[in-house]
Amino acid sequence: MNPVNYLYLSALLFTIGAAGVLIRRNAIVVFMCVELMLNACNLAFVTFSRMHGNLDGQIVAFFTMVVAAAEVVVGLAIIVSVFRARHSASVDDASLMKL
Amino acid sequence: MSAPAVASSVHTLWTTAAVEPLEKIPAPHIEYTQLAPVLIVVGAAVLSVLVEAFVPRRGRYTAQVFLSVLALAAAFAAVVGLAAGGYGSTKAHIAAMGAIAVDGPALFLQGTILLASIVAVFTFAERRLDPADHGHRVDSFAAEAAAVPGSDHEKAAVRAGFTTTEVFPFALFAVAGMLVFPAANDLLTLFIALEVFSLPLYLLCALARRKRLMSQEAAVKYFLLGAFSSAFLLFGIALLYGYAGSVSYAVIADVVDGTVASVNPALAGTMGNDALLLIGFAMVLMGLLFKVGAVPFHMWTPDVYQGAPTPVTGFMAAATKVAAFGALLRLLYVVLPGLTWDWRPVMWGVAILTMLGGAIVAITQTDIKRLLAYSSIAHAGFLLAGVIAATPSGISSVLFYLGAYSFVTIGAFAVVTLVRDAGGEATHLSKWAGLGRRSPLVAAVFAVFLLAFAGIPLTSGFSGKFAVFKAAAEGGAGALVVVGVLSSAIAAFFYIRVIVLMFFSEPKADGPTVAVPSAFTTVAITAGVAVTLALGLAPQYFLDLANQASVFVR
Amino acid sequence: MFGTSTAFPLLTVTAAVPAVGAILTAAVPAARRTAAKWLALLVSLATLVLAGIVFARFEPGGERYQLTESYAWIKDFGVRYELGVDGIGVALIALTALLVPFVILAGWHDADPLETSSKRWRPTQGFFALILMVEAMVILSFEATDVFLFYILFEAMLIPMYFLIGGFGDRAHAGSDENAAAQRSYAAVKFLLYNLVGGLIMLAAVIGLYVVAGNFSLTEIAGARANGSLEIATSTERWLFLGFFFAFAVKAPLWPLHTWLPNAMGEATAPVAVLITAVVDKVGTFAMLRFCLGLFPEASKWATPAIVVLALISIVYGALVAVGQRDIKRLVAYASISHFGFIILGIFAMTSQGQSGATLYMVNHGISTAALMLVAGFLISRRGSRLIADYGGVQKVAPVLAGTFLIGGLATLSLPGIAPFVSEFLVLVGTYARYPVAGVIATTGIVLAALYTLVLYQRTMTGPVKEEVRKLPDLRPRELAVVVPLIAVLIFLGVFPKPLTDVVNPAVRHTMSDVQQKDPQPEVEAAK
Amino acid sequence: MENLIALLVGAPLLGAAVLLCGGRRLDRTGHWIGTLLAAVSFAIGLALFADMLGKGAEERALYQRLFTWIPVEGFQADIAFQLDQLSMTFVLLISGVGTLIHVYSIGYMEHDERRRRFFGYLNLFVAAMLLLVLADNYLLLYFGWEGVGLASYLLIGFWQHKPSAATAAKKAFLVNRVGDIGLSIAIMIMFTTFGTFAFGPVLEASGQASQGTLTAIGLMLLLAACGKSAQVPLQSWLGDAMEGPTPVSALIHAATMVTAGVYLIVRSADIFNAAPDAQLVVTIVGAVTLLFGAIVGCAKDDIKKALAGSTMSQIGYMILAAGLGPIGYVFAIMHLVTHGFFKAGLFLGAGSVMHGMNDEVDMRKYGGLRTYMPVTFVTFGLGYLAIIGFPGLSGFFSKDKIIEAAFAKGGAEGWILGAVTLLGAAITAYYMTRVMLMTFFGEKRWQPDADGNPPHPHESPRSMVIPMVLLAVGSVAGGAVFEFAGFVEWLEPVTGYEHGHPPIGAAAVTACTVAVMVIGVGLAYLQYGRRPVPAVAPRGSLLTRAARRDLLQDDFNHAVFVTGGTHLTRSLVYVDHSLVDGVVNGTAASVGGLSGRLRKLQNGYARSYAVSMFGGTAVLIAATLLMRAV
Repeated sequence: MNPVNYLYLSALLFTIGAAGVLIRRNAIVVFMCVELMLNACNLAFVTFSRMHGNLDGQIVAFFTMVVAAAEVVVGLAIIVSVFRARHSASVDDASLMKL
Repeated sequence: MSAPAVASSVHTLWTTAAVEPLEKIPAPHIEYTQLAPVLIVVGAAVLSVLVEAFVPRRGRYTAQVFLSVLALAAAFAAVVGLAAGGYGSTKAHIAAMGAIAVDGPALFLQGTILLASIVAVFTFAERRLDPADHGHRVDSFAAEAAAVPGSDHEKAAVRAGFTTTEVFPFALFAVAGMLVFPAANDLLTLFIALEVFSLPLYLLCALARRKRLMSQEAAVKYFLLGAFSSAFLLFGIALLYGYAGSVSYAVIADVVDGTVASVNPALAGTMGNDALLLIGFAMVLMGLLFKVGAVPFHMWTPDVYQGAPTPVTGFMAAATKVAAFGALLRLLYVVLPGLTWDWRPVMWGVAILTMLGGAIVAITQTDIKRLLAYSSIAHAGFLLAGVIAATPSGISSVLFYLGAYSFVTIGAFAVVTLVRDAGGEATHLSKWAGLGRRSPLVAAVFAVFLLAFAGIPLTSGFSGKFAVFKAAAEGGAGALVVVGVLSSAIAAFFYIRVIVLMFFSEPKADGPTVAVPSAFTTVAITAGVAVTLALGLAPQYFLDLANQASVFVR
Repeated sequence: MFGTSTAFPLLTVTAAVPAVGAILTAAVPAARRTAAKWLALLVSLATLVLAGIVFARFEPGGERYQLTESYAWIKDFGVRYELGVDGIGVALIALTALLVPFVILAGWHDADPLETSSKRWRPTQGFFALILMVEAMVILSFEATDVFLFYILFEAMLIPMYFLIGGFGDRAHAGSDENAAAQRSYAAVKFLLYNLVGGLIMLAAVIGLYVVAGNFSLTEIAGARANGSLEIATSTERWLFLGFFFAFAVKAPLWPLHTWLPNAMGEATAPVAVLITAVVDKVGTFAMLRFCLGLFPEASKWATPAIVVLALISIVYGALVAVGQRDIKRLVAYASISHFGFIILGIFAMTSQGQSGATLYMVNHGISTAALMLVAGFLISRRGSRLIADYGGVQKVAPVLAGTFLIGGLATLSLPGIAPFVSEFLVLVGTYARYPVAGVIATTGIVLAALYTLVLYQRTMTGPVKEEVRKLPDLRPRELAVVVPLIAVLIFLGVFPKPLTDVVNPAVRHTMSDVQQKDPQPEVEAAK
Repeated sequence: MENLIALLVGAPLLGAAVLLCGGRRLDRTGHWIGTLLAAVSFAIGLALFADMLGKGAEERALYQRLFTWIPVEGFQADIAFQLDQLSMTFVLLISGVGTLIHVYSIGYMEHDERRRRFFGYLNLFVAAMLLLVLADNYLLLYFGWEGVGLASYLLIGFWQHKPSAATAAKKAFLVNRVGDIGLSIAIMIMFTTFGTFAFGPVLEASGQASQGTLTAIGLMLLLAACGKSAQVPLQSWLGDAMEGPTPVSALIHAATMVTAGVYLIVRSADIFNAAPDAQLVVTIVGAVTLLFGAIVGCAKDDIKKALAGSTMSQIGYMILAAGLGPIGYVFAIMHLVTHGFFKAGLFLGAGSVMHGMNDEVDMRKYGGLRTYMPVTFVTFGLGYLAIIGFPGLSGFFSKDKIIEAAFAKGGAEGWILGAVTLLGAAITAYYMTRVMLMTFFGEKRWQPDADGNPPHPHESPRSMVIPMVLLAVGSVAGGAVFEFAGFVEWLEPVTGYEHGHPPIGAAAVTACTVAVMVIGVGLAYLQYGRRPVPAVAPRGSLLTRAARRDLLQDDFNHAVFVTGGTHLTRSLVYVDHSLVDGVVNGTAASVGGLSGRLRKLQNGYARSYAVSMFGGTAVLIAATLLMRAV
């Protein structure tokens, strides 16, 4: 099967993730969408890695997972603290600062 | 490309692997001495985590401050040592198996970052501004970040005199990431460094002692948008990797130039597929421009700058910009010199938008921190003008500008921390009315910083601005210079407004008081003023440094 | 390239003395206000002495630039710390050093703190320190032969001026204090922004100059252009010229870039107003003469017609608007605009008489406006109003004040026997020689000048004595000490301007050769 | 000897300086100092005169060069004096009459607390006037020219508390300034044409210059003359100038300053000789003015204004004569001098009358004064006879010569000018007789002044009487002396002279002159001698009413210049504020508005920020691809 298709898939996933970031209100969901984007990247890396026949891409993918994990830690920490303070995880509620 | 070709090629890969035993992976060879600055800071960061874990609460603050300052100083010493050892010029080379470049720009920027961070850490460590709370000296950070604002839990924490000394390890990790960022010599390192300094910053933003809701909001925004942008960056990296078959700057550069040694015919399809290259480049660029705070990727800046604890804001504004611009320079000058004619026009647009946008929107700001945020955007625009020059003088001018700018910024934000009323820092401009009458010295110092921002001669701001504009003009970007000049004219207006407010309007009865800072902040501000004037009056020495440091290794 | 290089850096010292004096004055503790005043006065007098030495050391016959100093400064920008004076510079330095002591003396009480203001606020020290700082920068800018150095001073002097205007407004203000403060800071901001914009546009041109020339040394660039080793494309030269000229035209100020001046002079205290129009603005016209003509002779000639027209508009327009003013200080401001029109006209007439006249005009206008404005200031501080309508019959109660005011006015309308006549007539003759029509139009200015001056005098000084005026005291000794010397100088220079023309003539000769212009020869060679 | 010239100017200048800077301590002695120094100047003048007479006609001129005034590349102006016969004539007139009027003022200004300053101004005037006539180049002449203007301004406005006086002073200065434009432009043209503006070179070289240039110079000089000598169209200031103290009117606005214009033209004889067109204009201006002034003089009831009108018209004669060229120059000057005597005398007389009549100036409130102030009556009467040209008195000689010359001009021009001058003579006789009759004859029409105390006419103090007497002597004898002592030969070397032959013989002209004079007197007698003079002026004919309003000149000026100017300045002020300034403020405001609108984008919603980032990236990508595509 032509590996290029995987690229299309990853692009699709990335776009879905981006769209999610743009339209969803719930911070958690937004954050998940970001994770989706990262994983789309991973898919692309792995695919390219296979196409190029070298392992760099796969290594990057591993690193990305680690980073993603780290982001989860930090991100959830922040979002949760906000949630506890405001009893809402809506991104739009967090708009004290504007203009 | 045709699928079968790949299949076959990959097939050969596998079969050959099956036949002969895999040769051993060579042990990575790390030049520890040349990475010393980074290693010291990382080590210190790890140490300070341990400090958090094992040192009793009483001792932590002292230990952390001591440790961080020591580590940063040591790292700076290491940088100086390396520079003295010629690693900035003759011995410049790629260390850590192509991951990290040790060359002039890297060392210069690392030096700048380290100095800025030391000053910033001083502002972190300031504990005299707020009145003691239940007998405990307090700094600008939340007693316990986890506690819900206004909850009993928080009150208890305050009563117990807790302080978030974690800020120091955060800062150290962030610094470590920033040190690597401009030195990163492959896209992976670039990405990792980015995350390493971003994540701690997200957290630092959330740690304000006062106005915690805003602080947390800032953190959320910064985090989500940051993550969003880094996703773009990463996808861009993926595309570039797909284009060049490697994440190493050198290789990509070769492929872009078309001077790559030997292309596996099977890969010829993706290699040199410009769509991948250009899209990937654009997305990576976006990731960096986001950190730089360039229009239209700037919108996080004002909110985050306003919400974050002021010392953190200063730290971000200074160090992050330096690191990000360093990375941007390296990307554009090392990886994509062959692409100059593609990226220059785009950058032109961004630069113009950034200069004008920052200046214009700043006019109507009413909060001093937001004002400075927009001013930092405008300055990003000026810096971009220097970047666009695409000449060695362009590099050196940007380096010089970054050095000058970071000190002014930290100083300015340090002054902001001094002006306080019952609700903590009085950041609304109306509160600053007549400050010059109340405490002429502070007002005068802040005026100096503002004039530097405005680029009035005899301040570092002017030297830097002149340097970048000169470079731009030499690089054939005269139009940019004119736009830059116009936007500085606009920008001048709101800096002036603040000065008018401070000196020419009568002080209000309920106006803020100016806290008398401890040695820490005093040192920070003094350093700011000193550098501002020094670089304004006699910039030659630093210009020389920047010139010597203006050659990238590849 | 460089003339008599002096072992002793006289020029630097001349500028450094007021600068250091400024810092010392600022450092005087809040309580010792009077000490600060005396310190400032002494420093300014010392500067005057130094300026006198410069004047004496300058040899009219000698090199173009004398007492030169040259040190490396910012190699990277091709910038050197390069000083040197020609006759024009010497004359203007003398003017500056001469006026500042009187400005300080006249402003003796202008900056005394109000009872309400806080103890740590030290306006008096600040006021005099700023004045000295301005003096230092102005003097240095007259000495700078390095474009970049000049530019830096040109811009930097805005800051102290800005604080002088905005920080120490005219206490005698129509309307409430808030209103006054608002108008004052409006004036200050307007002043700063106008000049800053001008300066920034000039910055672009300065950078452009560097790109084409590679350094900033006036002498080197001019020399290189003269001997053809530096070619600048015509269009480029014109753009650069415009960049420079715009900044100077804002500073000068030339119609239609003049509107900041009335606000600034109206809101500032009289001494500061004098500082603006008599000293700081001269930097603009001086720079036209030295940099526009010196660096871009061709472009200057190309632009001359337009500039002459603008200058004429300034002359007539300024005078007419002055006639319509209701505020004494604004009237003087518009009068100054008219006079600056004459100066610029003289510069761009490109005849020896015109340029000598313009240079003398800078000096004379400085002194005469100082005389008029300071007396007006004394008057205003007495009555507490700037409105002409609030006065009348002053000459009855304060004859000396009225008399000096009249002399100042007569100087402004350039009556023969008083200095400005000499310069104005030279400008007119010089202009007529090259552009007869312009000369004739400009001549109408002398009637208009008489009009606004005499109307002002009649409405304030003559007629039945107004009730509020009845109590006004006549000039006090301190005030006489300000006015009398100025008037003496005016009359001396009006009858015997030779000391000035001697230093100016050679400089003019050089400028004329810069722009490769010859004076038009008379039709008939008179039997001498 | 020539080193004394500077002292001529120096003495009164010193006086002015001392008196004006001296302060109150000189209030006692001030007037004596002033008078003394004026006298000194006169004495030196006499000394130099004697010396001059001792020399041959050609080497009489003296020169003294003090120092270079304005040394500039190609432009040399000296402070240098030239004393030739022409200047000498003026020197004697100015310092002589000047001194007399100083003396007169001692008495006249006795009760004015600012008398010291008055004498200071008088000295200043004398100095400036002497500088004017002694200058050896046009620029220095301009110096004096403006100097006398200043003195005149200060003296007209001497009673500054009177708004009318202040206004009159301002008006005088401004109108003169308009004239000065002419002088300065003339100098500019000279400089560009000859490269110098010293009398000698310019006048010598004037032949070589082009006709047009010379005409231009001539007309510009004429403009200057009109301003200073109150000739049409710049005459409007002279009437108002009567606001000044009477001695001022006598000295400045009758005897000396107003004749400076005539001096200027005669001094520039060579230029005018070479520019006939300019000369023609000069004669026309003269003719018009002499009628204009005369008509105005007929209608005025204010004695000083009537005399002012007469002054205007007499100077018209001089200008006309000067316009006639070599046949007229000498007589212009001659009439100038005689006029200096009798007009000064008349003014002093008027002053004396006012002095006795509580400063009443309306002749309709005089009458029958001859018995109360006999000396004034006699001196005034002699002046009167002189001015109307009564045979044998000074005015007769000078005016008759001018009329002859006018006819001698020849052609239609000659006839017209001659007729005009004759007509002028008739009118002169008419209005002067009118003045005489209304003042000294007829029944008393006195009225109490504002404070209600009736006038007690009395003879003036000796200090005032003596000058009047001396001037009367001058106005009686002056003409004859000049006629027979050879004034023509005296001036001829400077101004040149050729005898003019009127088409109808000189005798006939003289006869006509006398005839018209008699007619004029007769008419006046019929109107004012035979029937009583109404105490309030009758409405009078249209012409009369116009003449009372100075033939509507002021109404014209007001309508055109004052009103127009006011509107102009007002609109310019508006333009300056709204347009010139408005543009800038508008730009600033629009930037602010833009800022306000852009600010709205920063709406605080993280997602919209993300949108901008996303969009930005999209654009970035598109742009990059596009760059490659093109």
